[in-house]
Amino acid sequence: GSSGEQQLVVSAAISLSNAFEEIKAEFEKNNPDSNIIYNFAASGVLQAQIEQGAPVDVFASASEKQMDVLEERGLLVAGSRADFAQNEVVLIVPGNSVRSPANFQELVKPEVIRIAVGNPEIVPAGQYAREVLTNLGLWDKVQEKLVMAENVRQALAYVEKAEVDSGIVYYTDALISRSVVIAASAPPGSHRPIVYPIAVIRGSKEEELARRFISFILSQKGQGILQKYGFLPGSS
Amino acid sequence: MILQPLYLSLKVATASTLAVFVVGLILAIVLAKKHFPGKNVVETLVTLPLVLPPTVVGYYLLFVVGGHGLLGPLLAATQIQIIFTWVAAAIASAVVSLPLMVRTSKVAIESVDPSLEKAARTLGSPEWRVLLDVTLPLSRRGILAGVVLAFARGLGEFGATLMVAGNIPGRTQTMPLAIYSAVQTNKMGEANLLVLIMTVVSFIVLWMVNRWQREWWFRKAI
Amino acid sequence: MILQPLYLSLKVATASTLAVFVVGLILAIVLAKKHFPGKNVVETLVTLPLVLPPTVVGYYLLFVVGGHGLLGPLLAATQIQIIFTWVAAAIASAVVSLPLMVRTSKVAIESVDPSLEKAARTLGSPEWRVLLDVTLPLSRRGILAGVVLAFARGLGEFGATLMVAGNIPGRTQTMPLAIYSAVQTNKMGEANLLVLIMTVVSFIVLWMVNRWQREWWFRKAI
Amino acid sequence: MIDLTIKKKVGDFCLDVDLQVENEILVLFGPSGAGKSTILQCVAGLLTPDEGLIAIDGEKVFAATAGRMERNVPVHRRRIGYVFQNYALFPHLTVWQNIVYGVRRHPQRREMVEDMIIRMRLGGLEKRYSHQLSGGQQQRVALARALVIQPRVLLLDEPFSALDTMVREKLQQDLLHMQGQLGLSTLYVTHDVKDAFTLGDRLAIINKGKIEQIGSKEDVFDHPTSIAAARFTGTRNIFRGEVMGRDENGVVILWRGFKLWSSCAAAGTGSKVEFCIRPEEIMIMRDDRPPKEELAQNLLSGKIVRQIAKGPSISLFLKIEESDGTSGEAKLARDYDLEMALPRHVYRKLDLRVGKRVTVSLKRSALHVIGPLA
Amino acid sequence: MIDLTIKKKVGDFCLDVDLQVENEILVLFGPSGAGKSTILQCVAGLLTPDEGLIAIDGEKVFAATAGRMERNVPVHRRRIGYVFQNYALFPHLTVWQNIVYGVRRHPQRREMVEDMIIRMRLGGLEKRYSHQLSGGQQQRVALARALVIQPRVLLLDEPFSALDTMVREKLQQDLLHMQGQLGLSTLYVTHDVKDAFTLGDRLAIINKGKIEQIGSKEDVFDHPTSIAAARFTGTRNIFRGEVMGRDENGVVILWRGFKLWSSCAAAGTGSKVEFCIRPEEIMIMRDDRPPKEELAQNLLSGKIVRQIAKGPSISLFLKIEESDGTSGEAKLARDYDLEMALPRHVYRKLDLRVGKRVTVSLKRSALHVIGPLA
Ligand SMILES: Nc1ncnc2c1ncn2[C@@H]1O[C@H](COP(=O)(O)OP(=O)(O)OP(=O)(O)O)[C@@H](O)[C@H]1O
Ligand SMILES: Nc1ncnc2c1ncn2[C@@H]1O[C@H](COP(=O)(O)OP(=O)(O)OP(=O)(O)O)[C@@H](O)[C@H]1O
Ligand SMILES: [Mg+2]
Ligand SMILES: [Mg+2]
Repeated sequence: GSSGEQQLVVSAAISLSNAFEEIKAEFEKNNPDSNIIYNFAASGVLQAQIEQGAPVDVFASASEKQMDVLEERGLLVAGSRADFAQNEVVLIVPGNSVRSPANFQELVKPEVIRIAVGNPEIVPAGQYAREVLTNLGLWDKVQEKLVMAENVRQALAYVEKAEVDSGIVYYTDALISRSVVIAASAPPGSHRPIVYPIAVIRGSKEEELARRFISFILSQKGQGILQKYGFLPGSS
Repeated sequence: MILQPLYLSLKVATASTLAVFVVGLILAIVLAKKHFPGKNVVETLVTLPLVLPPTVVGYYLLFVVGGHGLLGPLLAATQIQIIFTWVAAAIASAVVSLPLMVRTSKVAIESVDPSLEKAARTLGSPEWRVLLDVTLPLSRRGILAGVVLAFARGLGEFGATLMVAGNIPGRTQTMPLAIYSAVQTNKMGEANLLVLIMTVVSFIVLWMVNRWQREWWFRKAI
Repeated sequence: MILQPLYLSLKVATASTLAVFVVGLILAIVLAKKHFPGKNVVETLVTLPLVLPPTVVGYYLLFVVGGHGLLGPLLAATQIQIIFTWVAAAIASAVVSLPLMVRTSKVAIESVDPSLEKAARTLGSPEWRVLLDVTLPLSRRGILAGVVLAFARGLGEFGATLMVAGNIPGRTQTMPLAIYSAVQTNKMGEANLLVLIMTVVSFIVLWMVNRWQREWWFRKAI
Repeated sequence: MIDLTIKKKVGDFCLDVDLQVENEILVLFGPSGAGKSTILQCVAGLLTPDEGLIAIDGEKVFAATAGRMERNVPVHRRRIGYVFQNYALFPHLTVWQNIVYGVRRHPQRREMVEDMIIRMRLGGLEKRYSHQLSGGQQQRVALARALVIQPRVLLLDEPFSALDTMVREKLQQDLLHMQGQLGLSTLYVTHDVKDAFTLGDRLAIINKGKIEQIGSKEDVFDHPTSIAAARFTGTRNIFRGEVMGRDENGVVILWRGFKLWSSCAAAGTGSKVEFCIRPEEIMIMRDDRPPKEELAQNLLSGKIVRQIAKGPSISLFLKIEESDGTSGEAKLARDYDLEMALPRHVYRKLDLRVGKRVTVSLKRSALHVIGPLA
Repeated sequence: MIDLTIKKKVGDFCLDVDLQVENEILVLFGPSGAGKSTILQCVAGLLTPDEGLIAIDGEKVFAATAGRMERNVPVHRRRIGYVFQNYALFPHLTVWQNIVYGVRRHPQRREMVEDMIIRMRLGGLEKRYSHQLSGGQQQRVALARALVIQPRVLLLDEPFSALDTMVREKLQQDLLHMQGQLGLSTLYVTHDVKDAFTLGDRLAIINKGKIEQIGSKEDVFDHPTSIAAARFTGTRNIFRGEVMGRDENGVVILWRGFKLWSSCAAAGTGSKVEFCIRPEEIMIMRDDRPPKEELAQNLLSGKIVRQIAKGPSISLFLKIEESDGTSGEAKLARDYDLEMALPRHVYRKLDLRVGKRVTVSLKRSALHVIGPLA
């Protein structure tokens, strides 16, 4: 960018990247002097970077956990945190599958051999999958069948390639792949709301622009774009 | 909790190193000794897994060893499942550490004084004997370096492994995965402990190799 | 769009390789020629980045070069920012490819016929000249192999890079990161294209090195 | 038996030889870089000739015509014993392991190796590695390693060059004995005239990749057929003169005003010839005694200008006086005309020294006209 | 000048020598494995002696007593020219680059290298790599590389072993010339008696890590002070007898019933002594002529049992008849008693052959009693 430009470094969960690219285009149209620079990675990685003093202005996380840690450590600009999107957990099956489970309960059936989920230790989607299965009383029964993916994309890949019989991923992830079929959504109340928080990072030199960026995302226009990619509105 | 991934890691690395040793050495020998059209291409292809990010290598491996991949029908027919087993982890490790073995051994083999190989031939040894008796023993430093690198790489392999082996606790969760998990979940205490264990284990292995190399195998010979 | 990460990758790999060449060679020389207590420890520590998953290495690197890390105060004082720059990517690449350079070169240096070094000494060369004139030229195959491996590894480096350099398109998004991003966002067409480009570029580079090695540098000398 | 007709180009060096070796020792003699080692390597199969034929004991091991290879038996099936000029010992094996290498499957290997170790005087060194051996010890290991396999052909490239006379002579006797017993065809490269004579049955002078002369050792030494052959065999005195006439026993040559008789009858009157005489065949005439009849011819007088002691013999360099009384020709670059070699006791008895004037006889029977044998 | 007093243990081999080399060529002579190369390496600094002192031109380059190192000048500052037994040419450099290596900063390097290339007859090979050279060519490059640096000390480890006589003699003359001009202290290892004699000023016989004898070459050859020295210098005939008496010129020794006169006056009557005579000093007596006065003593009769032609000379092996008429002693393992060497022309003239009975004289002046010089 040229010298007069205001640069904004936005660390965002990689699952947001498609939507955020479009938001960037819109935002920069409205703010001609600004230049959004994205850093897409897993939320945990982004958190670690911010903790170690990476020059980040805005952090958009795929899970509250990482944001909570940063908030505790006082790395957020107080009052800047907001929830900007929500997501759903869905059960997916390979596109050409015949014996696939039609709902969560059918996961216990013997013909379902493998279920791909995010690693609950690392991947937020995995934590929600665990919540859903626990709530439905299936967690212990399907333990043996679980394949812990290291990110949602990997779980998706297993289902796409039919290496597993089903997978539990975010609704938005299921949307981006044409070779998987959504079999069922998680029953309402079977997991905590899946909330995407965003906040300005302390020490940002562009705090004002950062706030403006967050406002834009929370605005109708921003929300519209997010919804196009399958996200639910931030505050229900 | 900690012993399980460690054991698995050592198992995977050992199996992978054995495979790499055999395949890599054969490749190195062929590349060092034979001249054939497209040799350069083969050499470059062998090095490729080093250039691609392991996750990508893993992604492509899925196409090969997956139940619905290239080898799918064969695997189905033989009732062998590779994906999501430690064998897959070993294969992934092997693929990414192969270039280390091949390149290092090739140089060592090429550096053997040809007049010694000639001498062995005049003493009645056919090519394969010359190889076993002279070329390989005299390249043993380089080959050993290749093996060490391959073993270390196998021990640390993570990206490709994850892809084809899955992360099935107690079954395919190797040390690197455990460390990664710990780091990701910000359990730095646990991560540090695991890294320490990994360091100590690698240290012991490498130290033994070094010692063995210095004291026994290379004791007197140049 | 595609040229940018490629250019960046080449830049990072080149810078990292240069650094690794210098540091690795010095380390290799010291390890091959000097005997000191704790040599074994140094050797193992150097190999460690190979054993640990790159992400973990990256994590530890964050502690060093991050704004709040070990070097934080120094970096702040000098107004230098490393994290989220291509320099961080180069450092990450260098750290993970150092073991390849060190191990490979060390073996090559150790394999040089000592009587040639003696001859150089009798011809008036002090140790450093012997090194430059005899030892290194005669280990050039091994050193080159180390450089090739380091370059390839640098080109493919992903985990540690992501950690310390971030994944910032146009700034720190190298090819492996671009591939990662494309795969993550399910742009498989783009991912395949990027892998293809990466393959072709690596292929060209490796092929040129091979050719150069065979046709020019090693043309006549053993 | 080795039968060899080959052509081989290495860089700008061309080898073109045709040799037959019966069950004998054929010595390859010639200047450095003449192609001796190249010949051995071709026989062994370590170098592939461009064209030609190599047969060992009647078995064709190599054949190629005009670039088309018809047969090329690999090295390891040629059953040759090769002692390399640079030894090529296996550095990762001990002396014992080096020697046993070629016979490690042989049931009697233990005895065979022990026998070799005793022959080669390597006792006590069995467990040493080659870098722990002296040059001569290495050479003996190389010899042992090649001999123990009981080859059908021996290729020896200066196998005794690093050995002292005592060990060398003992090993040579052993070698002669072994060769005689097994009737091995042997190609033996050496630079030492004594070695060549002691061991060789026949001698081939190699020069610039070609065979300059081949024949029995006495023939080659006494009757070189070319200047190069004469030079390489140590015939120091090579001159050019004109045949003036002949009698039933030979010819008389005019050289610098002197008439010199030679027993060779090869050349015709009036022709320019090269002739030569070995330094040890030049006899000093004693003033106090009349010349014996066989030495009465070919007398020259000259002054000793230089002398070099060479152990048991002494080399004297003579400047002769021209028949017209003047001394020497200006055009000659070297400061002497004749080189002669005397046993030390003769030198002492005659009280010779630099500056002294002596009369010498170029013994007629030893004055050899260079050229194809008649 | 080299001043050397060192002890060095390598494996179970012990070197313990004390040598002074003036501005001369000192030849190290001795059997394979005696420690000759080890001495050179110590002088060069490539091996560190366990204790002792080495001074070059008065400068102390090494000193250590009882394990404490006082001084050890590194190799590259000792300014020595070392020709290695195995050449040790740099394989990655051409002939030119090998030779220029030691003088690459010298302003006249071009001329110096060109000069060396001409001297060593390496013209046309400048751009070759060492594996493209023959053995002798490699050796000459090694020589050139060591000589071109104009060292203050020369260490030559069999530098001519792979060269033919012609080139060898030319290079030896060059070396002598250079050495004479620069007054270089030179240690020269060779196994060749002729080379030793041609080049050496003094001679040191090394055996089992010790100096067996050191002195002028004539002294060492003619008056060996130990059996080993006698043996290594080629004094083939070594016997044991008892001193019976003496006159003003020497002693008379009783040996197997014969009375043999020697000019050495070293030993006392009644003592057992070893004595020796070189093969070329044994003279054949002619039946047709009365023995000359200096040969009239020490006459023995015997039969030729074996003969070996060695080029210009012929070795004859004699079994002598005992004074009481019986032939030989049963206890002797070898089948002959005397070895003698004759020039070929004498051999031919006397019509000798195996089986013939001859009378020989062990020349009194050449019959040497072994032991410290009187
Ligand atoms: N690779 C090569 N390229 C060019 N010329 C070569 C090559 N190898 C050998 N030669 C030349 O071939 C010739 C014959 O070499 P060869 O080793 O047979 O000589 P040689 O008779 O054994 O000499 P020496 O007595 O010195 O060992 C030499 O002049 C050498 O320079
Ligand atoms: N590393 C070693 N370990 C044990 N013994 C050794 C070692 N190096 C050399 N020797 C022994 O030291 C002795 C002297 O070796 P050196 O090379 O000096 O002999 P040399 O007189 O040069 O013999 P040559 O004429 O055969 O070259 C030899 O008997 C050799 O076996
Ligand atoms: Mg040769
Ligand atoms: Mg030696």
